[in-house]
Amino acid sequence: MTENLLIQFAIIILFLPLLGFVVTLFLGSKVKKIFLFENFVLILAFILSVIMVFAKLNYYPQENIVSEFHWISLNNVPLFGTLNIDLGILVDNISVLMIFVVTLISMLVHIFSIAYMHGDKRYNRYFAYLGIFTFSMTGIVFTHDILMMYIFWELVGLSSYLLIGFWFEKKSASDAGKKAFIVNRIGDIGMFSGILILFSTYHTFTFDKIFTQISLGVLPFNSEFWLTVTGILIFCGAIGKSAQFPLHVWLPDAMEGPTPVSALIHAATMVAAGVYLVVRVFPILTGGALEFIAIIGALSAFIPATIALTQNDIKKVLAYSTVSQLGYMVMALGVGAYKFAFFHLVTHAFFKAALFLGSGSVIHAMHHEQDIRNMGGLRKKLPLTYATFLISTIAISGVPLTSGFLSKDGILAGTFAFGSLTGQWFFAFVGFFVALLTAFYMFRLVILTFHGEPRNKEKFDHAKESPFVMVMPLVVLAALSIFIWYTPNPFNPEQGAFLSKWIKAPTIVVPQNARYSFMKNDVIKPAEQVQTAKPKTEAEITFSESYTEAMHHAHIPAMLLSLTLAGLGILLAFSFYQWKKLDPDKLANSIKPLYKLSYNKWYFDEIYQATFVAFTLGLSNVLYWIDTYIIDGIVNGSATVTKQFSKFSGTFDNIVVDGLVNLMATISGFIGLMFRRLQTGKVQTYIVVVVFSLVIILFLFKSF
Amino acid sequence: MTQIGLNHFLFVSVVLFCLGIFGIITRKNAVMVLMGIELILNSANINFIAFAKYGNFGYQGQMMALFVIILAAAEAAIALAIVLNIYKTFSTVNVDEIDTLKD
Amino acid sequence: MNNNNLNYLVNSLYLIKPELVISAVIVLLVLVDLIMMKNKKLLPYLSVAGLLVAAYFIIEHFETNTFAFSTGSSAGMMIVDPFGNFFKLLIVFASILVVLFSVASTEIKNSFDRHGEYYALIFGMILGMMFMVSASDLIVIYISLELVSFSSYILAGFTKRSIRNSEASLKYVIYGGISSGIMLFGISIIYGITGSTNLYEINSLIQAPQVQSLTFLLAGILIFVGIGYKISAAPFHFWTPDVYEGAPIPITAYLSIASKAAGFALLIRFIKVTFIQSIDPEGFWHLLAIIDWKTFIIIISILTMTLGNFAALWQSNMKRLLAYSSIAHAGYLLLGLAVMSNEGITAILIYFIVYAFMNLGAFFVVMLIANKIGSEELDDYKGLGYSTPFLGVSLAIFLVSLTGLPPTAGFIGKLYIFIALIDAKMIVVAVIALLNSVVSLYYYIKVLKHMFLDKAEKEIPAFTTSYSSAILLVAIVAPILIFGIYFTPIVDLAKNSITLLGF
Amino acid sequence: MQNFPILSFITLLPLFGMVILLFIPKKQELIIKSTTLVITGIQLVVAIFLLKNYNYSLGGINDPSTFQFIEKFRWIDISGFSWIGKIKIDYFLGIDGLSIPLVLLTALITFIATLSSWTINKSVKGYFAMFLLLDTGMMGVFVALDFFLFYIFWELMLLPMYFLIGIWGGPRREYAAIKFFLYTLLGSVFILIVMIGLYFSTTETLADGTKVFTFNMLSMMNPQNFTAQGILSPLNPGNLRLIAYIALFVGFAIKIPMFPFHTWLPDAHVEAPTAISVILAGVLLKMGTYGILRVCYPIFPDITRQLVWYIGLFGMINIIYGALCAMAQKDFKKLIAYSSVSHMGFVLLGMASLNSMGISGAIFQMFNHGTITAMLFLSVGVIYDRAHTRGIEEFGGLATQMPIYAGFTTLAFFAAIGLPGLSGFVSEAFVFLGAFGFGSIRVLTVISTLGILLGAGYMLWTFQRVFLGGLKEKWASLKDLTFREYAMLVPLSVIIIFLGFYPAAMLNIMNSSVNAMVKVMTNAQTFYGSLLH
Amino acid sequence: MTIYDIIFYLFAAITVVSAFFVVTTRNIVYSAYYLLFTFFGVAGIYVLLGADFIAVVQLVVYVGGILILLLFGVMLTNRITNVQIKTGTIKIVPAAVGVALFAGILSAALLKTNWKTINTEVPISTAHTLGLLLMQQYAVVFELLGILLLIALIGAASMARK
Repeated sequence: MTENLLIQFAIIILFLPLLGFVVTLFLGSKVKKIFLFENFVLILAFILSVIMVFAKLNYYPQENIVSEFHWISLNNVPLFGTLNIDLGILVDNISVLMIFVVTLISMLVHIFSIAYMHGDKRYNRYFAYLGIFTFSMTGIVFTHDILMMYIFWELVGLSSYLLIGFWFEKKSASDAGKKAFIVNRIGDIGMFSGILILFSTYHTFTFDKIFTQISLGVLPFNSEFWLTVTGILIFCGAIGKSAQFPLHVWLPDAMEGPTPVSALIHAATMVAAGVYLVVRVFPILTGGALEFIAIIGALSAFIPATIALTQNDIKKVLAYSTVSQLGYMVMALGVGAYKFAFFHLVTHAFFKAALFLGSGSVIHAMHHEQDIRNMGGLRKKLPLTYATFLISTIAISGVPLTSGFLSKDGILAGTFAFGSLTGQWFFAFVGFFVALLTAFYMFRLVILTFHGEPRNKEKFDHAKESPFVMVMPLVVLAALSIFIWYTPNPFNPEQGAFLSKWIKAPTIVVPQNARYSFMKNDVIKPAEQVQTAKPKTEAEITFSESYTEAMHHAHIPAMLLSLTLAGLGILLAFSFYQWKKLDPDKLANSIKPLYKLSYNKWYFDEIYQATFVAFTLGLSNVLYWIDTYIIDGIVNGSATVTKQFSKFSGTFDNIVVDGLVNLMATISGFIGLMFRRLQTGKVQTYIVVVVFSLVIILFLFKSF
Repeated sequence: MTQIGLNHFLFVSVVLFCLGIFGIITRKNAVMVLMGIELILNSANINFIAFAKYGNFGYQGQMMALFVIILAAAEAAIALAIVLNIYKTFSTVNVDEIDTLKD
Repeated sequence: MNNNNLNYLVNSLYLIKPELVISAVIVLLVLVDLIMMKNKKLLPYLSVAGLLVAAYFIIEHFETNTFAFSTGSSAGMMIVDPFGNFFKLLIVFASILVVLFSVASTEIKNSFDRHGEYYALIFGMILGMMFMVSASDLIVIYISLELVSFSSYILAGFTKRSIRNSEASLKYVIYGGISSGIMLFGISIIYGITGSTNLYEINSLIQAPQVQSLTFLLAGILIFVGIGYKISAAPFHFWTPDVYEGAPIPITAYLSIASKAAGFALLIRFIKVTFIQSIDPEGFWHLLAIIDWKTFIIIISILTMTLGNFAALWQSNMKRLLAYSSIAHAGYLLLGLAVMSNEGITAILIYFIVYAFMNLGAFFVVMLIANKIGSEELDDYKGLGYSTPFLGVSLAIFLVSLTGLPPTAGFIGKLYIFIALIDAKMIVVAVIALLNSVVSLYYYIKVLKHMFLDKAEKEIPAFTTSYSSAILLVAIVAPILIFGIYFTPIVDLAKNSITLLGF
Repeated sequence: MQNFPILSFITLLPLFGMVILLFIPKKQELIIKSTTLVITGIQLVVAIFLLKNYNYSLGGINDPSTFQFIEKFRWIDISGFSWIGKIKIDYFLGIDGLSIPLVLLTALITFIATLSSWTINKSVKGYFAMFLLLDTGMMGVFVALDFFLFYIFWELMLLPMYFLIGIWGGPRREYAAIKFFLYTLLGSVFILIVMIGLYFSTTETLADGTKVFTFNMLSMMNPQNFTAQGILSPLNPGNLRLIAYIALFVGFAIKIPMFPFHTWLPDAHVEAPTAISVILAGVLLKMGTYGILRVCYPIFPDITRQLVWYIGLFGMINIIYGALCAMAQKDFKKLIAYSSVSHMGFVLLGMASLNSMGISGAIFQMFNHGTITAMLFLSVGVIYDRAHTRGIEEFGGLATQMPIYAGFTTLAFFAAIGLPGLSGFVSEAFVFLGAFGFGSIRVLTVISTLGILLGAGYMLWTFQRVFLGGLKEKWASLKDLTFREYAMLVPLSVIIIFLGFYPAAMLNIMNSSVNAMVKVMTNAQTFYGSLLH
Repeated sequence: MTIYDIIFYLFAAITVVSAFFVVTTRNIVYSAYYLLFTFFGVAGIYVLLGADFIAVVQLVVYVGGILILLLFGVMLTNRITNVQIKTGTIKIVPAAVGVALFAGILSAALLKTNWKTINTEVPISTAHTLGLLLMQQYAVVFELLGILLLIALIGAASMARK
């Protein structure tokens, strides 16, 4: 297996789903069974990726294999010199691991969907869309430059739009698709601006070349501040895609899409792309940028977790949980727990996919009933689903022996270490608190869905276990939520090849004084450095030894604390919902405002709506005299600021700009009319005018 | 009272000229308008002859006056023919009533 | 009295052969009319033949550059020079077309018993205009002007029974009478100051600095009233819309081209010969400071074109619209004069060639349409583009050319005017003129809109034009398109014609 | 083949076709349509042939020797004593990397518009005659290198356009047509005046060594050719270059259309028949930006540098303003029209960058906007032909009824949003990258990125209202695409996708020219700067 | 005050006063008669200026021709017994203002001008000289006038006949 072959594998994996998409789309209406081709393609891609992961990790564990080509060549550009825009493929450990996750889950979702989507009138189209999504996601994973990242970034946005709005006959579905796309675009603008800064500074998009130049001290606008800004701007892309606060509002709505789609896109892969992006650009993130990222991550972890406590839609709970978990990862990156962030990305992908597919199985069985208040007791009817769902729930709650425990614990340890190094304990606090909440609401979900008595007898009676193609993926994913795949020691993830060999923290390239203090190279005098001149491992260069040490120390307390909290959460959940020792309604009543806040999702949608409308009201009062239209529009209170503002500018265009033009025309006409008035048809009037004009002319010329 | 000079004649001429214009503007009857035109022509003629005499310019001025008189006659003939024609079609010769052509 | 003098007269007669031909044709026309009481068919052919002969003589002596009918030591009553010959040729050309139009005109046909007078009067006008363009003495100027006027008064009211005709005629005669009276008064003042009526003599007399400039200014402007009325420059244009609308269409066409051309020739000669001080190698004139003609002409021209264009916006009668359009065009033409350079004059000449084609063509189409539908109202033009596509397209080409859009000759005319303006660094004026031409688009396009875009209220049966008219029309349309793309010939002609005697 | 006047051929072929049409009887509508199709088809083939024989390495712009397919001979040659005698005008055609994309675009769009015109059934002969005349005008503008010739072609397309909108347009067609005509004429008036000013400021050296004034654009670009006293000559201390530049720019900007001269566009688009909207948006708008790049930039590089911020500013305003206006529209076609305003803003912004990337992006965006907007208008036309309404609110759920149509429209919409993988993305990205790279308009660029968001907003909103949701009862009988409509939409889709994946195909063509242009702008600073001091 | 002066003032007064009545009298026939006096006055002024031939022509042409024509015009266009023979006046105010202004400018300009004046003897008779000039120097004008009269004749005849 040569490097070249790896690249070729990557290219094949990249384009196979595209082939599937094209074939399925164009033959979709002609050939009924074409979806099988799409499935076949995905299975093939998965097999290839397995081979690839194996080959890469075994034969080239350290190398970054790159292959690039000039996509666009601007030749010898004045002032710049040669300017090429390259696209390329980067095969490194992170990308192969990620591609494994993506193809695996994608394949499972494909298979799951065969049964789940059966009978849909756009059955083949659905698979085509899955194909284009997989293609785009693969592109994100393999890219070696940020432009290609952005390209595929947008393409996943498109496929997400198509899939969320797959049942576009429902207004809520098409609304959700639109919302997802537009909210994502807000983030993308930030990311694009970041790319603009990068390109205008470095004249390249390639990560490696950018890193090299930064390490040589080339900074945007020669300022570390702008490097921070660049980092934050690029992170904006992640905010959108990974549904981080404050752009998280689209993800719950995105649950309008088919459930397998939610599993694939809105839980496992696409939303994780944001995290993946930060992982990729991690080396250029300054301390300031990381801190910003950590804060956003913390807020995103906390707020949705609180919302998830009170939601009754099975998919909504999972959606908020997803946001929360993504927040974890982002926060982890922000505090420097790079490896664990990626680790959590992988583990989360599996168990969250399992949860979603499990919920899909439930929904399928309940004939598209999503409200958990109408469920209960499904354990008996859907044993396999229940089992896999439970395993995944345990994993997400961070109970030992699961993958979730390993990764989450790492993150918590990271925040703990960060707190101990910098004295900022906020992130640790949030992390642990959210761990408690997570355990609670996840078990609430499990209990309400599967345990207890069926609350909707009729639907319950009709429910039956899903067919094999649906259950099989659940089993596979649940299996992957067990610790054993990652580490032999269920309490120390670092012993596994995954963290110790496969994933390495990257070299930080930002200037020393712009880093977190603990990321600075250890104070080694230059002279000594030359003398010692030992080849440094990456970890050493990235983080100071103090960090490694702190991390080491943080491990045990963090583990214990998180275990306790998870246990507490589970206990609470059981006592509330299973054993009914505590009454959730009573509690809700006693803290009514908080409950309402949570239940109404912190009023984010409403706030966005209200602030903009209020803003528009103020604006319109000023502009009242121009157009009473706007007032009407706002009194009806129907639209957001953009709509209103656009209406305003539309009428502005009609009335003012066009009006000016028409005014010119009117004036012209008026002048014409004035001239006409003289033409009375009475010859003597003409003569009077002539005499007067003679007088005027003479007077005028007398002054010369 | 000064010696009668060029200016006296010019003054008469100016008065005639302005009265002519005044007549043209104010009189309704087309024939009266023509009379106004004749006044204007006469005033110019006075000018010509007065200038010729006082400037000692020779006979050019008188020549011009002669031509103008002839032209005036021709013009009067044509104008009257037109006025008669108007009278046939409009049954009036009041200039201010003849205004079918206008904006 | 002495032989020399007589010889001189005879020699001068050689120089005015075209005029003599025209005079002879007048007499001939009257005689033929008397002899052949019943058959009037011969008259137009006779007229055309006479005009062709005149044209031959003009071309034969095109390059002649001399005085005729000398009054004193140097200057003469008349000048024969390429500039004048150019205009004579233009007048003859327009006359031929108008005679041909008249043959096709229903209006004229209906008064068949007076055809002899009709053509005689036209020839009277031609003669007057020929004298106008070559006059160098105020006496000749005045008399030729009156000759043109008298003929046109009658022609404007030629179809006597028509209310519009009679009214046009009356207004024209009153307005014209006053204008020429005012002009005469101005001439008398100039005579009083200089003691001469010859333009060249006046010019040499007023080179002296002690000239009474205020009085001279007064006189100049009073004279301008007479010329301005002929070229329908604002504010002396008022007769134009009414007379154009009222007069028979061939006569309207004729007034809009020929008498305007003669007026311009006269104005140019009057200003240049009388007030010139020197002329620089670039062709720019340096006029005497007595009258600021440049400013005056600029003001008048801007006023004229603005008034013409804006007033035209509201017209609903095609002839009236074209009347205002011709006022506007007078404004553009005046700009060429305002440049006060040989280049500007060249531009005017080019413009006139083009303008003759397009304006005559437009009136011809209006006439042919009026022959069929008996109306010139724009509302009756609705849908005409479909019932008579040939006339519709032709009129479209004429109007586009009048707007001055390439690739029609109208563009070339305007282009040269603007070239002259910009060369003289009169950019603001050029911009105003160009904006005016944008305004003009509106009303020209309105006609096209009526013809092509609007539905006819009542169905107009498709109609065709006679072959002779069609051929004539094509003969007018073709040059507009050809000169629009290849304008070397007209520029060459204009360039060879700007030699005025003495400069 | 070497000496075959191929540019004249491609330009005058439609005119020739028009003459042929005039001899076909009015009733033979099919023959008339087929003839037009053949003519435009030949034109397209010739355009592709041009591309095939085009040498990518030659730059053009201001260097006459690097133009290709040059045809040059003296057209007007009047000799005499002063300037008026020495007027010399060349028939001068040639193409470089700046014009060939637009020549291609014109040929392509015209061909497709011919197909789209198949539904015309009112005075077919007149329509196609005007159509072909318009074609000649458009093609001529893109190949003419003599300013005078350029101007003639520029004006030539006005009248046919007026009639095409005015006769075959919608209910308010007369208003729209006259508005279009007046606006563009106003613009060309400014161009005319600057053209004459330039004529008096530049000379060309003839073979015998004498210097004559010239209309040759390439001579105008050479600073050595300026006369000392010309009003637009930089050698003249009191020159009016700034004012002239603004006038010229406004003249072209009206065509783009640039805010605040854009109001003719929505009206014209809404009223024009589909094919004409396609041409209007696809080709005519490009004439404005092409004019700026071809004339304003190389002839006035000094002033361009001075005013570039304002160009960027107006680009930004166009982007944002157009997008906001689009969002407020209820008429499908008007929305697309406003989106054109927004998209042309990208072109302006790219031009303002004065670097290779931005200008490449601008030209590429011109081409892409041509294809994408053509497709959008065709889409509107498809639905209008069937439903006879364009009210966005009246539709809904069409994706169920007409899935293939919805598919094509989706493609067009997303291309318009600038989705990667489709051509619009590359050009917009290039515009932004270029513009951001130019320090003085950096802030404008960042604000302009909002346009991407707004674009997604109004496009998706529209898409949702028209295609998604439940199908309304009354549209249940609408048929999906016909073969002819496939023939129009498929080539455009293929181009959009192809250029999205392989933009180099287009960017390489223009690359040398863009670099040459940037060089002109860069060198200008030194040259014109030295003149001032 | 010489006899010359007195005669001048007499004629000037006749001219101006009768001209004033011409434009103000309501009765058209009266106006025509006042016009007769104006023409006489002008002829007198011509005599004073030494233009005897012109004065005679003035009397013959104007009084004998034009005035008669005008009277015919009045008669043909009005029935004598009708009150319409009185004609109204219009636009008095604008006319008065305009004409006054115009008159002011004219007289200011003309009367202030410093004309070249040379005192000369008044020739006995001008007819001979004028005749010669007419046949020699002004021959072309003379011929032109001839044609003009022909055209006027044709025109007037054409207009006036049925």
